[in-house]
Amino acid sequence: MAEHVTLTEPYVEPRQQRQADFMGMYVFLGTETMLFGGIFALVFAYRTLHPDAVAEAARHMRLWIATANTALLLTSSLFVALAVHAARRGGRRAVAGWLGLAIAFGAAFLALKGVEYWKDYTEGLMPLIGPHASVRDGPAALFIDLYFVATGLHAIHMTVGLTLLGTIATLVGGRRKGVPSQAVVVEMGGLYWHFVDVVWVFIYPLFYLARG
Amino acid sequence: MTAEPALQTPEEKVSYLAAGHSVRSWLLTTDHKRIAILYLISITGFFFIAGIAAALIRLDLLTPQGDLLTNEGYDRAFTLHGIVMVWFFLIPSIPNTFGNFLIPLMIGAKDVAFPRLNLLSWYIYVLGGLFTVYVLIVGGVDTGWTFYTPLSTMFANGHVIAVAIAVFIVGFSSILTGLNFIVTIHKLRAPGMTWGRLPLFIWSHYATSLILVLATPVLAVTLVLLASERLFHLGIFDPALGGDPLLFQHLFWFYSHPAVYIMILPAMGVISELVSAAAHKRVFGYWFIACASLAIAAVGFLVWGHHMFVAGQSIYASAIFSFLSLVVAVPSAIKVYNWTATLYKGDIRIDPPLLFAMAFIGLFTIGGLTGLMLALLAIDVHVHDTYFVVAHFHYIMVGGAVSAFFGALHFWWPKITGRMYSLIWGRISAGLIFFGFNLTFFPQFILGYLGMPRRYHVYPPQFQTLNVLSSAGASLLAAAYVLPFFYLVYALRNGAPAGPNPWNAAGLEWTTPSPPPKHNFETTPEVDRPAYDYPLAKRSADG
Amino acid sequence: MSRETTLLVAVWAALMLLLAATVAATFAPLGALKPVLNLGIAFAKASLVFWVFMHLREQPWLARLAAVAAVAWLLMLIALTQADLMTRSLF
Amino acid sequence: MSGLFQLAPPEASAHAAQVDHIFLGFLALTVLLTAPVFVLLIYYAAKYRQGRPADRTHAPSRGPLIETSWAVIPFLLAIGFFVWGTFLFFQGSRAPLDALTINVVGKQWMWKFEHPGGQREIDALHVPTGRPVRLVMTSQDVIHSLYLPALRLKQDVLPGRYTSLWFNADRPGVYAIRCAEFCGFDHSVMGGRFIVMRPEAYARWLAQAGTDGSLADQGFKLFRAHGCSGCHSDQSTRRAPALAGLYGRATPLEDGRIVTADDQYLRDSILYPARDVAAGYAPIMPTFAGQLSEAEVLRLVAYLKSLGPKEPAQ
Repeated sequence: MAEHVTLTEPYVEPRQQRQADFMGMYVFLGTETMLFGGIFALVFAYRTLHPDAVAEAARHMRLWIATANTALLLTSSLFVALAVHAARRGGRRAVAGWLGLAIAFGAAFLALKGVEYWKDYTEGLMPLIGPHASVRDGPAALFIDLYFVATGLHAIHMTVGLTLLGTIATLVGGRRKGVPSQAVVVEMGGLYWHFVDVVWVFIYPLFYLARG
Repeated sequence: MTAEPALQTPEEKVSYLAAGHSVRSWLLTTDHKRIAILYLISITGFFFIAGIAAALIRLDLLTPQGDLLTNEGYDRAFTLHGIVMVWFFLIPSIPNTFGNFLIPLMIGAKDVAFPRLNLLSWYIYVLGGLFTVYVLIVGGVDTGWTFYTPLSTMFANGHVIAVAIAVFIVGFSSILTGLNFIVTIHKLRAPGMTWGRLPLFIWSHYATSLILVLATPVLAVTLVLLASERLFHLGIFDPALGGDPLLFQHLFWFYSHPAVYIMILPAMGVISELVSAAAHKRVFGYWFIACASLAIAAVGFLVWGHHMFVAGQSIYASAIFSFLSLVVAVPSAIKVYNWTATLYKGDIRIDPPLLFAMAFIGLFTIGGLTGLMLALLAIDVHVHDTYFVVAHFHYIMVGGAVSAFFGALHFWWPKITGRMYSLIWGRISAGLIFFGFNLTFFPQFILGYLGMPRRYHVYPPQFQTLNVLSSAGASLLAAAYVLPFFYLVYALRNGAPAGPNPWNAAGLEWTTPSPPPKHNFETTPEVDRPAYDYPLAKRSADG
Repeated sequence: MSRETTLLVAVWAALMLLLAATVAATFAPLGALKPVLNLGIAFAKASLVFWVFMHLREQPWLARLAAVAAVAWLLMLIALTQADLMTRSLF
Repeated sequence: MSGLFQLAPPEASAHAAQVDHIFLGFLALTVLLTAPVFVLLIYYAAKYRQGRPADRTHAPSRGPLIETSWAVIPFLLAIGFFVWGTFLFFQGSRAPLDALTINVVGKQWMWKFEHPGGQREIDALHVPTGRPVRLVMTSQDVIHSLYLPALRLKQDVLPGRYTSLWFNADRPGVYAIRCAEFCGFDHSVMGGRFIVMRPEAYARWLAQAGTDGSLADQGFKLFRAHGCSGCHSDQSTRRAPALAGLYGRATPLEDGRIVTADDQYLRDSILYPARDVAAGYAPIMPTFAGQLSEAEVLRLVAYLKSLGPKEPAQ
């Protein structure tokens, strides 16, 4: 497969270029790990400082929506993996199809997340806007606000990921990126998508399952 | 790696400087050398902005009442000085200019791994810079560069959000550069350029990139949390809700202490090159220095708590951090002693680069050992947040990193521009910088031990003598920093052509013409010997 | 289905089983063990995704290291922060 | 007198002298470790200068043994200082049981001190010689840092938390109090006088300083005024735990944890009652956050301490 790859500056051979692309993406995802890691460190800190308040706050979170969302994301990851597999074998239309399914599942995730935020809003969990729930009076508010920051940041990453997958599906489907010669584009988009899933895999137990 | 200068012929490929003169050919370039020049120009601009703020501070401190500035003006001046110097000068200074220029040349590559990302990194830097200039114009910010909560989230008046955005943005420039360097060093080494043959400059930049990539995102998320607490009144660190402002300090120093190593590790890489090139001798203990760079990068992540000994941190955690801070000094000590040993039995040319390197070694050693004093708990409780700390970190960052930056500038200037500058003026400015620096900052050690806290606009009259000495040194230092600007720019037109290897130094970058052609090497070089392969023993036997 | 496809689907099935397990653990009376178990399952899920979906099994070991190095640094951040919080009132 | 010829602030306690000793000791080590570097740098540069005849044969390019030794030996020397410095620091962190407790509240931009007898002062702190004094400190707004250079002591003062430091001053005199953590506009003038007096003089000063009754008495007034006695007294229908003898006791909580009822616990229980509910009681107490100033909370804590039998177990 490597023989088909289009070479660009400053590389001298295809294998080198492919490894560089993968390594660059892994290092970038490492930085993303640290980005979310800062928030996770705070979550652990407040679990230590205010165990009861955190459990109380976690009981206000919508466990079942989050569980459904986890299932949606993990399944979309499977579709992306299948798309990458197809791209490596040159199945142009299969790539677009699998990516389309993954995008549908990702969009469903965001829609459910929106429902969840709406419920949070009506129940008074949000800072600054909407009614004010009494649970926001004490240290539980710290945990709830971290939840909004973490899931909000994750939703931004989801939106970026959806845009990315959509672009790749269009490019590959419309023959503007050939597979398997430029399968690396699908592979890179896939890596990013899987990583966004992995972040959610940790957000899920840290916030929703922390009910003590 | 020959020491003989190669002949320059008209058929030689055009240099990167001559490969297009339009503005577009610069602003849309993906050539790592041109991007390095873009960085060099922009960081010089920010160096002068932050330098002017420093000058205002020192002038104001001539009198105990602080007659020049108001309280608020003073707070804004030192905050601006810190933010611009740290994020817009020191952190990008050596990596983004000399690292960008030299890493592909030193490992025998045509460019960095992701050239367009490299250009993007510069544009992000400029965007962050524009935010900073905006904050400057609208009046600045008064939190100090450390943004401690709850002062920054609830009590400060300045444009905290705008400056947080500026620093957040410039962080991504750091991340992209670090990512690019890591992949470049892993994947683009010329055939035969094994890890054991890499110049130490490369090792130190590799270690630096690890920190850039792993620490900067934590700063980014911390600033996001800070901004959202200020903007949306989220309770993240809010003590009124039971939040802990110390958590902000933990996250902040998890980035900002390793950031010190972002500044000093590239400087150490530069010094290894300068010392061995001046002595015309292989650097002493290659592997110890290379591993020391990695050790500093790794252990440097475990010592941040020494900024929090009196902050209300657990005393047991403080003891752990104190111990780890002593551990991180070990690799630094190795480097200093090894550089000294490199000079032993060398064939030494006392040119400006060596003078800057010697200034670095001396000032860095003093800065490092006073850092160990600060790592000792009982001493730190007294001198924490005093001028002792100010003096200590200026010895590292200005005496160390900035001296190395000037050393690198004087060493590689002929390679970058193809012209030689006046060596006499170079020696004079190295001497002036060393003297002016010590006059500025040594009195501050005494001020600190006497109990003058930092960030004081008004101070007790008994501290005036030392402050006046320090301010006098600062004006000398300012003049000394401006001086190279004149003779280096003068050399651009009037300097003698430098030839490929004016210092008779080893290293792949000296085998290309000066300035190097667009793609660095005619053919990809094959490397068959270690770095610093000087024929010293042979030559001294002949002579 | 090709062998590759079978593997991908098997990984997905395993992920779903782990999800069910972690939900079950949340409602089981496990006490202090619960967060440990939930995080352990999260790590197991992440490892599966990294190893198969994210191609780590095809990579040279240095690239694998690059992909997971951040986790080690993150653990240092969390461990040393906790070292402060947990021992603050011990004197 | 010019600051140029004075290299350290006055020493007002034995601890200050010890800090100066460790500082001078480490300074000597610094000279020992750096002098060879400075001398050899210049000596080698001169001796092996290009063009000068010198023996350059057999120049070494590595020496693992010597490199290891100059890495390890300075480190071991520094470890000695680590032990010394940590010992001094720990010693300074644990106040003796009989210490005189003075409350400190920092706010932008002044220091407020309250003595156990209820005497209050602003930007000045009077203490007796020869007796351990413990400062329990909190902030009303941002982070400050109480810095007493003559004692070589400093401790950040945080909103929402109590921090403390203690000392035993032994040299009467007037010294400086400063704020060491940047706290905004007037940070550099947030300070005052630290007055160390002989015990007789201190007693005279206490007597002449006006007071509305001891801190505990003032706390008792607040205790009644805010209706605390309605629930927390033996006459009430026992909906709330009794407070006599509470201070310093290990207290079981509703969720199974056991905490020591120290200053911080009492403060948090007043301001955030739902956080650590005592075992056997419903979380029905209302919060007093926003109704009481930090100084008032400190007075209430002083009252509760006066009901307790002893200082908290160390």
